[in-house]
Amino acid sequence: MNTKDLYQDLILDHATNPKNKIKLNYYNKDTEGFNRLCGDSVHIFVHSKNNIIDDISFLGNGCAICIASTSVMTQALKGKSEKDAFTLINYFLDLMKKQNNDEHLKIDNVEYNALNAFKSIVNFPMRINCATLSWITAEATIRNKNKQINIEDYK
Amino acid sequence: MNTKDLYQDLILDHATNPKNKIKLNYYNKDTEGFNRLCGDSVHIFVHSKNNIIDDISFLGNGCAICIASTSVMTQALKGKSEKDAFTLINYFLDLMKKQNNDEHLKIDNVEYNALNAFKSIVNFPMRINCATLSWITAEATIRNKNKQINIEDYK
Amino acid sequence: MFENIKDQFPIFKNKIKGKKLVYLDSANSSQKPQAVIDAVNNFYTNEFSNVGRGIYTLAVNASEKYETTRLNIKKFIGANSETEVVFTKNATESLNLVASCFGEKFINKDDEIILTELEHHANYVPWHFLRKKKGAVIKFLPIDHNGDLKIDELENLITSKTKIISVTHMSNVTGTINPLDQIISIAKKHNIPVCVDGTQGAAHLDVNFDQLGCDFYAFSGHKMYGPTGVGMLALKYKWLDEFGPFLGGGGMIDFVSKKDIAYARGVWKMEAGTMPTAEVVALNEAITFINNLGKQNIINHEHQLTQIALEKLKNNNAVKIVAHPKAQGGVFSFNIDEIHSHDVSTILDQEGVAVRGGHHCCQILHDVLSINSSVRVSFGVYNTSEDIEILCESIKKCQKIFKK
Amino acid sequence: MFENIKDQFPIFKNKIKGKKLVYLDSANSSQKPQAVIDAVNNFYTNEFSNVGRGIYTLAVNASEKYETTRLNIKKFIGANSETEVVFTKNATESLNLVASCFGEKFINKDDEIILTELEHHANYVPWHFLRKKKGAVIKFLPIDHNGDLKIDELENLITSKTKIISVTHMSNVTGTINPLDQIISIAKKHNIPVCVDGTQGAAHLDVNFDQLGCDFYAFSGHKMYGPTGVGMLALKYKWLDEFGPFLGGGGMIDFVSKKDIAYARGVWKMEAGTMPTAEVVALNEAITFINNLGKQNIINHEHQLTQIALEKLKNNNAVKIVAHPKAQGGVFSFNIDEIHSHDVSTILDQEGVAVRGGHHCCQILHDVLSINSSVRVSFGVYNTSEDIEILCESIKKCQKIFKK
Ligand SMILES: Cc1ncc(COP(=O)(O)O)c(C=O)c1O
Ligand SMILES: Cc1ncc(COP(=O)(O)O)c(C=O)c1O
Repeated sequence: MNTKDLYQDLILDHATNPKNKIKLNYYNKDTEGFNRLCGDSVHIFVHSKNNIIDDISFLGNGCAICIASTSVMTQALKGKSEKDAFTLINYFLDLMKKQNNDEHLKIDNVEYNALNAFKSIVNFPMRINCATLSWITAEATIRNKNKQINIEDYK
Repeated sequence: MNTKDLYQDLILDHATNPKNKIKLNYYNKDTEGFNRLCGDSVHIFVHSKNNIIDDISFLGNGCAICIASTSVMTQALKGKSEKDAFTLINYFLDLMKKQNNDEHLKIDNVEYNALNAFKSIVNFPMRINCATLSWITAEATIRNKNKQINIEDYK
Repeated sequence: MFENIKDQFPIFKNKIKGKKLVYLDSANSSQKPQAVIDAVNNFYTNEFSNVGRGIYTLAVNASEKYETTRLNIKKFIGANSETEVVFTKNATESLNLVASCFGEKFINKDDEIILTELEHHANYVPWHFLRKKKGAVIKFLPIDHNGDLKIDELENLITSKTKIISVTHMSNVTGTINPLDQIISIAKKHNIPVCVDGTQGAAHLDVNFDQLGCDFYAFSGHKMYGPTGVGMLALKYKWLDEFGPFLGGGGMIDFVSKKDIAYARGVWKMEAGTMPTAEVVALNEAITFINNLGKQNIINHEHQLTQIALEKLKNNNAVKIVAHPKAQGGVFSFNIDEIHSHDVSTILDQEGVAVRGGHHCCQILHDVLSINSSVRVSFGVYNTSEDIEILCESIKKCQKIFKK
Repeated sequence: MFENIKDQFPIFKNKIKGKKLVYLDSANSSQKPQAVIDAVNNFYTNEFSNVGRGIYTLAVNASEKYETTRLNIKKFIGANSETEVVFTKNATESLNLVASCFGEKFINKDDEIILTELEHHANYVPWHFLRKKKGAVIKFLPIDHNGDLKIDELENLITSKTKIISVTHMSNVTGTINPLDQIISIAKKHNIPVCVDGTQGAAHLDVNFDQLGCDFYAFSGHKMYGPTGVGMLALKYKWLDEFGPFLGGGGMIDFVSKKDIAYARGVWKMEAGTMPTAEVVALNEAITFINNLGKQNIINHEHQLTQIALEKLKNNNAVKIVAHPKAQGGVFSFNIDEIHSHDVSTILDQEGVAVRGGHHCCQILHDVLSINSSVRVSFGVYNTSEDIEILCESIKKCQKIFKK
């Protein structure tokens, strides 16, 4: 396992130039997610209408893995139905548990590659939370569940 | 080092038939001594007049070493001047520290043998407090210092 | 039953005053099997790192091992998914944690705490603190002449002011195994949480936290063939939410600012500062050791030894066993007529026999039994019937010395 | 200076991801010399017993060794006859003990506690508890842009309500060595007791408790080449008389009855339950190890390494050292432009370099420095200038990866 497997170009690109890193002008759901161990924090903003994620964005502070994963996540979820979003979130979280399960997955190749760029994180157990923080937070946002999330509670 | 060195006949005699184990009818000083580790406790009563220890006795509960040592102590101190009593107490306490120092000691052979019967206790470090408890308590009694004594404070 | 098991405990290779070591003080602390010693050694030699925040390899591995022990401890005590295990420094700290955190929030003036006459000071002094600080009342469930709890009186002790019941699983003096099932079912009827001092239970009795249904179970690593310096508190998760923190420091916080602090949740809230890392890691081997022998085999082995010892000592009229409980684990205490427990202990030591004299941190029990002190015999997996023979012979030597 | 010293630390025989281990996290916990590992091993293998009440040979020897460590710790920190050393589980517990016992008796509503912006959470959270429970006020002595305390402002912070000052000997982030002399002499003028968090001081700085004249000095065994699971609190004896007990249990009592309890005096009052026996015994070897090297040699060695590292890193423009204190021990922290500390730590780990990213339990300090986190480098006796070279190279690799 080489560092370059973890810090792939795709991840570094998203980390240095994250997409959707801005606060939405209009949003109807938002949640703050926090990783106590690292100090990573993300604030997810969602505008959803008729169970479709119209728009999604984030603000946050964190390591490259965290920021890149959040950036990829916002790209992947934008425009999706909430149902499809949950499927995708589960897929990503399973990926982080080494449970590769791409049946029933309706995503294009670009998305597939983006998500799978994070696959080698499973070999860096202390960094998994960095990758999953925003996905777990996004799920809570869409479900309009919690205002604040501590990733350590999601083990 | 053999058990019989510790439990000499003289000690066992005093332990099973302690002398002066009674509460004095008339006393002007008394102190309770306690050994937290063992649960040994002695209550020393002294009647002293013109700096002479007229009478001395004890009540108490404890192991053979403790009771024997107290018994021997009351015999040795009875009738002595307070000054001579302190010398004897110091002699005994020194003996328990392996500091044999019998210069200037004015005691007869019987007393000398009685006190030195306890000498091998130095080889049983956890039992030294059993032997010294009543001597330390007696010193406090004669000096009219404390009402209660905890031997652990005398290290 | 456990043939050649002494070979697994290197201490038995040594002589005490030229004699074989007959270790009968396991209720105080058990000896350590080679596997546990090796685990400490290996961790320091090859893998040492602090756990927690580290992302480098050593730290990751250490954290993983630390959490593996937690998982295995949970399995060991039959915890379900709503149960957590907090690491402390010993059972005493675990009990202090419960008394302090519970008391802080739920005990007010005149509230009542029920203990028993069998309790170790570790399960009394922390509650006494609440008596002093909060004006709480402590009631003691009494024992009968056998040394068994008068369980029938429990209902009568309970009032609307009763806030918690704290009771030992097994007495460290009489070996009495308390009927936790009964106590907990009575307590549940009244919605009273139950804290169990499992210090003598964990390595010697059947423990099923989930089935028992108690709220807290406190125990120590060093009495279950593990290293010193580590204790545990199993508890229902909800208490971690209810409780404020116990000790404050690194690792138990979420956010810190000059004005305020947000505490971490779950077990983290209770594990402040650098934990006994090597100790927790090595404790895992102690659990494996016990699991490999099988708890039921251990129970049988120690029960048998106790029966043999009590039977043999019956032949010695001068030996008075302090209590004869109905259900008894591998512990009993006695006195020899006219010989103080400390003299017994000293003389037995000359024969290589390690027993303890005193009140064994159970002064109330000794008061109730109207004795000053006692000699305690407690068994571990490594004891044999030969040990008992040596004990009985040594007791006779002791009597001979005192008869001169 | 310490040639071949790595040979005394078996962990350095291992490879990390095929690379030599470059351990730069001693401020978190130090690696263990063979002598300490052997001492733990030997104690469990040949001598194990609980200390305290036992009269049998094993127990007597264990108690003696336990007390020998206490004596040697006293000598080690330059304690005089009016000083005592209490064993705890870690520095965090030591600080909690001070805050809790002092607070219980001497802190009332609106009373003031002075800390500094450099404090580790272990020297803040326990005082925060008093803020919550008692309504006390916490004031922070600020630092200047170098990371040095603004010592001139201390007088102004002190009021008639100031009850205690608690300050770290050395920052675990910036390496700032605080002018304890000055602080204590100012405090003394106002009759205010001073508690020193000596966790980073004990193994790395000159400590003379008597000369310093502070009231408390808290530290941890595992950061001074000793085992995990044991901490210490040195304190003036009078506080043991003044303070009520901290944890309750066996060993800290004089008399117990159903109605009341009399506590033991001296250090016993504070050592409840089974102590980390093997840990205390083995700690003695850690002291011997440090004494043999010589504290002044250690100070020089670590100072030199720090200077070399800071000098080298000056050549790398992307590396920003977070503070430049006037007096600095063997600790510093930095950030690399545009790279988060956790990414740095992960990448350095691939090179065998163990450093920690994060706020190092000093969130307030990081807020004051306006940084989110940092990478910390901390030295121990086993580090060499070669370690620094590998560090600097690894940092460059890290930058290369991020530049793609
Ligand atoms: C300055 C300082 N104080 C206190 C502590 C807490 O020490 P421990 O974790 O050993 O209790 C540490 C270590 O993390 C420290 O660096
Ligand atoms: C029944 C019981 N409870 C509590 C304790 C305290 O355990 P520790 O000393 O490990 O804290 C003991 C052991 O002494 C015990 O026997």
